[in-house]
Amino acid sequence: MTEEFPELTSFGTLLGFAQALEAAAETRASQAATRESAEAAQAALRACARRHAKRGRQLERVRREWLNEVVLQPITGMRREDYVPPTLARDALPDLRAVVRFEEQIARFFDDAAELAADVLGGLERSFRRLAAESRDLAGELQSSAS
Amino acid sequence: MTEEFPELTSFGTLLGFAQALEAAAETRASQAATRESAEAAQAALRACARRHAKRGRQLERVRREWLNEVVLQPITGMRREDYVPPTLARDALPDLRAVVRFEEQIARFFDDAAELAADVLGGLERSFRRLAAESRDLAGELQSSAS
Amino acid sequence: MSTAPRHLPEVAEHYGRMRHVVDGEFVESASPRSLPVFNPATAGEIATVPLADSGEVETAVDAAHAAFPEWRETPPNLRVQPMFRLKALLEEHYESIARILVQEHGKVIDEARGSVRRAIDNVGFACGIPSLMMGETLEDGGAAGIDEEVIRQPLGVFAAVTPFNFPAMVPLWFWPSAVACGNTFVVKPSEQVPLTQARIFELIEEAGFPDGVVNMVHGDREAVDALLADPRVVGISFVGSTPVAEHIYRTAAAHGKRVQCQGGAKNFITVMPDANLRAAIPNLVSSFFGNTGQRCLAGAVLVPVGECADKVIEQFVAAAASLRLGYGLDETAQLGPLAGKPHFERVLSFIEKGIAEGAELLLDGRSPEVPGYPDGAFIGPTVFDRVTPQMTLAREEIFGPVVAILRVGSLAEAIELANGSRYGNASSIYTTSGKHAREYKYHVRGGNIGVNIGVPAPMAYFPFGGQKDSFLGDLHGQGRDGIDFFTDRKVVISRWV
Amino acid sequence: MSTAPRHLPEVAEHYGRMRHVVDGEFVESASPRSLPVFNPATAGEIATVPLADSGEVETAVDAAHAAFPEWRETPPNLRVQPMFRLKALLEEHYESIARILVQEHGKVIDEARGSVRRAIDNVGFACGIPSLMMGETLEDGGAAGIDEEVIRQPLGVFAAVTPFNFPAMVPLWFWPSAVACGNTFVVKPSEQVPLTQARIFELIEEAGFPDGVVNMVHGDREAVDALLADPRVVGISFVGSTPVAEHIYRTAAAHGKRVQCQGGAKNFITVMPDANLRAAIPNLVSSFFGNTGQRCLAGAVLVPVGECADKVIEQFVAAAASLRLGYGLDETAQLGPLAGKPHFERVLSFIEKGIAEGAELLLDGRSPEVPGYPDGAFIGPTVFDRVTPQMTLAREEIFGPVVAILRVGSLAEAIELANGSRYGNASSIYTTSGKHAREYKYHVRGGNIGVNIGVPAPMAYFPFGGQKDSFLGDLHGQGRDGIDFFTDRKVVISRWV
Repeated sequence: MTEEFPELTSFGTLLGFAQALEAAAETRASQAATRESAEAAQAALRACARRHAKRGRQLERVRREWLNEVVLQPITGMRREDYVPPTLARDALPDLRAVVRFEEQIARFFDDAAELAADVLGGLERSFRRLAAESRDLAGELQSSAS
Repeated sequence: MTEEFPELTSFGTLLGFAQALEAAAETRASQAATRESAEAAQAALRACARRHAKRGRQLERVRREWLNEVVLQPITGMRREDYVPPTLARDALPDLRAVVRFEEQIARFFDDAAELAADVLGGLERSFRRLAAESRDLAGELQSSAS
Repeated sequence: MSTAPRHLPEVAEHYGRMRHVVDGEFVESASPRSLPVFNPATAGEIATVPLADSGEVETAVDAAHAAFPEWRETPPNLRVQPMFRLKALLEEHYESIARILVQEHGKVIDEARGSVRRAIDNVGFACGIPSLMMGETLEDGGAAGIDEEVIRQPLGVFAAVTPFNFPAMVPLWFWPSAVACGNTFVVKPSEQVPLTQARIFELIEEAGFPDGVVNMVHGDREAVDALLADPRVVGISFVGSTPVAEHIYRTAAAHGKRVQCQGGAKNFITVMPDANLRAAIPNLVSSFFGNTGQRCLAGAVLVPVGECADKVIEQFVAAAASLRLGYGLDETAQLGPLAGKPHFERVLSFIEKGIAEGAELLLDGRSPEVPGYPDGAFIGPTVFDRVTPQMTLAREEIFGPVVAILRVGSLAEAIELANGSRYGNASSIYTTSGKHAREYKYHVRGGNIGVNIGVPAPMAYFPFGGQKDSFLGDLHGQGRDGIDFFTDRKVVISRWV
Repeated sequence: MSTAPRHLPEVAEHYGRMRHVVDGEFVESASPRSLPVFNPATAGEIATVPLADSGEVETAVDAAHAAFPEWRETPPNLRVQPMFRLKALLEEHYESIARILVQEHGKVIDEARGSVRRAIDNVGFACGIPSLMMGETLEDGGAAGIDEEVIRQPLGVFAAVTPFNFPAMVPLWFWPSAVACGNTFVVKPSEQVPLTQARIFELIEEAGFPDGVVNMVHGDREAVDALLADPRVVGISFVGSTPVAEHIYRTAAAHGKRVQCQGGAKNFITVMPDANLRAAIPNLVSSFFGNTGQRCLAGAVLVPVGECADKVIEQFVAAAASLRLGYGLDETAQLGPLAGKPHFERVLSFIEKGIAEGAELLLDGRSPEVPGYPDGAFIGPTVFDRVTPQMTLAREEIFGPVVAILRVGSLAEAIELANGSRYGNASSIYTTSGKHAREYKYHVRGGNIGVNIGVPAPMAYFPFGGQKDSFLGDLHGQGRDGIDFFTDRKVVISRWV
């Protein structure tokens, strides 16, 4: 997979970015699952990966179905660099803690995106808020599966 | 391909039979095309095969979309044996003349089916009549391609 | 090339234990109660269905209730996108759904396909919600400078309790319109035929409805009572027999819910001396015996008028006698078994009562020979002549391939006879006279009138429901009636000063 | 991980020579006349489009005319089945259609996707024809015993002549509704942007419409005149400039056809002092510059009211100045080139005229730097302040990223200004006051009014059309208006004696 994170210039790129984040989260959680030995942690990571796969599909639909003229406006105020995931070293697998940190970063991304969407489209704001909340929940579940 | 020709007890089986006829016609025309040496005949046979493939797809849609309660009535008056194509001897390829004869038989089938459908559903009758006419045209075109 | 009857393969031999669908997940039931599901042609067991307790129903309503606020605020044009995907998925899996339906219900494959078609058409109808749900507006509708508009809004969680005779179609009369309008839903399919709907729910999940928007619980009366009692369920749609319809109507109303209940039927079919019999006879046969008589629109009482009676009866009985019984997956079978052994016994008892009450048995369908299916719930076409309006055969719903013939002298008598029934679901007239047809459709009290059509089944975009004891409520199923049932009209009057 | 601008791949470098679609076949044109198709960002040639002569148009009308009788008798519920398949196919190929559109038109990918979305929505709308096309009935509507009903019937062959600015969407405003109603159709896409529609026609073929039901000819004025003159074409839908609209309206009417023509626009956007500017500014930017100003709904004249003018203008110009120009397949580009070199030159000449007439140039978009695309038809956001109602900038349609600012003192003045224009396509107001919004939508003459929305584009199920010189005809495109245009209402009064 090539991870491509566009600059955040429109809701189209914002959603493209969000999909890339979900794909990265799925990859990292799957990779971490192969590295962790504790069964509970493995299961939590795999569940996390599945969840991100489903979210990615949902975001594709949101991108296709919600974006009409009304929201084709330029956006400002979110910098790409603040949200791209840490690059994986070659052959290195992320551990559970890295996945938790990334999940928290994803939550932050969706919170900020919700803020931006608030003036534009209620449904988009709500979707982003829900994804943020869910990412925080996922981070919590992963955390507790490790202990 | 197994050719299955059901007994003609309902419009469902009638359409299943028609689809089987179209499949058989496609096969025979394709086979005959590999056997004929004249280019015009080859081309006519291949066009005939393509036409039957398209008709088969159309009949599948007719079967799915036209058959509702109104036409779920038993039918009588058409005997399966009168319309099944002549069996192919193992490894024998049909020639153009056999394809023409079969095409004429198909036209007869659809004429008779149209008769049956006339009291039941105008659209079905018209579809069958058109297929019959087209098969007669195809037979004529094949015939003239050979001369 | 095969010359044997064409036996279509079964999708599976056994479907395991059914699961509920709650909040976007297929979940195992924890209920200790369950029932086997039988193939009525082979009598073989093909699945197990759990019977939800009230706690499991509550969980499904929880999910629907939680999903409502966000779904209701999802714009109509976005709500129909998963509906369009479901339409395409149902087309793709059309044949396998029809075969599963045959296995659990017994009807012949063409009837199963036709009913899947109708199920799909209801999904197609719901795809039109952005247009269908529009309200109306009038500038200065209140007064000069005061605008008035009417808006349609969804209400919350709806539920449907559906019968055994159309396992694919009837649940889809209701939930697609309800859900497209912005409501969320709990379906309870008949515990006798849960497999078809279970397969459809796999496609519903694949279509990508948000979690909790469409839920399904398997169960029996306990589940129904839990749905009726739950204050979060705002409306109930029911299709079944009249006594159960009355119970549900009463109970739902006592709980302050919207409710629409389709009940039983006893459909009178009138044949005029001027009818075109060549076209009418096969159509009559399909009306009385199609789906083995287990249709709420099936002909039940044949009413030949005047001098045509002997000829009509002779041709009708001959056509009926020639019907080929068999397992529905044999494509050449024309008549399947009854949908279950208890119902089979019930239909037999009606035949015996008919004989006891003195009707003349012209065609006896008891104990037919069905090679290969000795244990199937088969009853062949059965026809009684010289039935009187007082006999059980003329009054009660049999729901099987049993015909009562009542001869009358005039069209007026035929209309009076049909209107004398407590039921008013469907009625048909066979005639070439426009005047007779107009008289009949004008005067006969019935929700569905056929003119030279024995099964006047309204398409998805028309309302479907009976009159008299065949229906309780006001808004029928399907069409714009369904949209009215699943939405509330709110009037907004605006003045900006 | 890539940090470079995200360049989406082109579907193909060159699309060869376009073919007509006649009677279900893609056919090569025999016409000696043709044009190259250019990518306006790269100025590279990407296809050749033949220009049909009148004989080729006649062949397409032949096919549509021959297909009509059978298609018209195909029941509505069956006519929509290929429409449902097309809906699914368009979803499947959504992204590649959008990319082809960018290549030939220049708009940025998100705008292309959004317009494909709207094209799809029109197909979705047409899937609802069985409900939407229903007539009405009234028993005893004529008198006692005399029933009255109104039926909608299709008319025959319709045609659409469509513009360059929305290559996917505008043809689909018309033909899906027309065809679902039972008519047959000939589409003539803009010869400047034939590729997108050609791709869509491949999917139309795959969806399985009967041969001849939907046809396409490529061409220019000769083809249009052939369509106008052919007596078998019963109606014409047109979208383009007002002078051409007037020619088509007049000519079609002279030939006795139904005709609906969408013409030019000059849309006034009013900003009240009580507007929420944080939300309004990005929305205004998208109204004036989205699709590089080539929308019939684009803002053209910005009308700030009273004391807010300086603040509105300052923020608006700053936001406009920061827009990133680029090739539409660069996902981060916010503004694409004009759709072609001749149009590019025309827009430049309007800018020069504005300067010459004395308007104050606040932002000059001429000769922008667009790295990598030195030959592209790019003009950046251009804003003129202190424009007067008499200046060309305030009166004529420019159809580019050029804004004229007219300051006014009151809402009443703003309304008067908008109503003084010969055009009446769209108009928007930004305000937090319900009273101001109500005044505006009540009084401004325009087919599409936005309240805090700068591009008030009606969805597929609502009518789309302007007022005054922006529209000629009565029934608009899309929604129920479209259905009325494509059907005839026939009244049947029946008495059976």
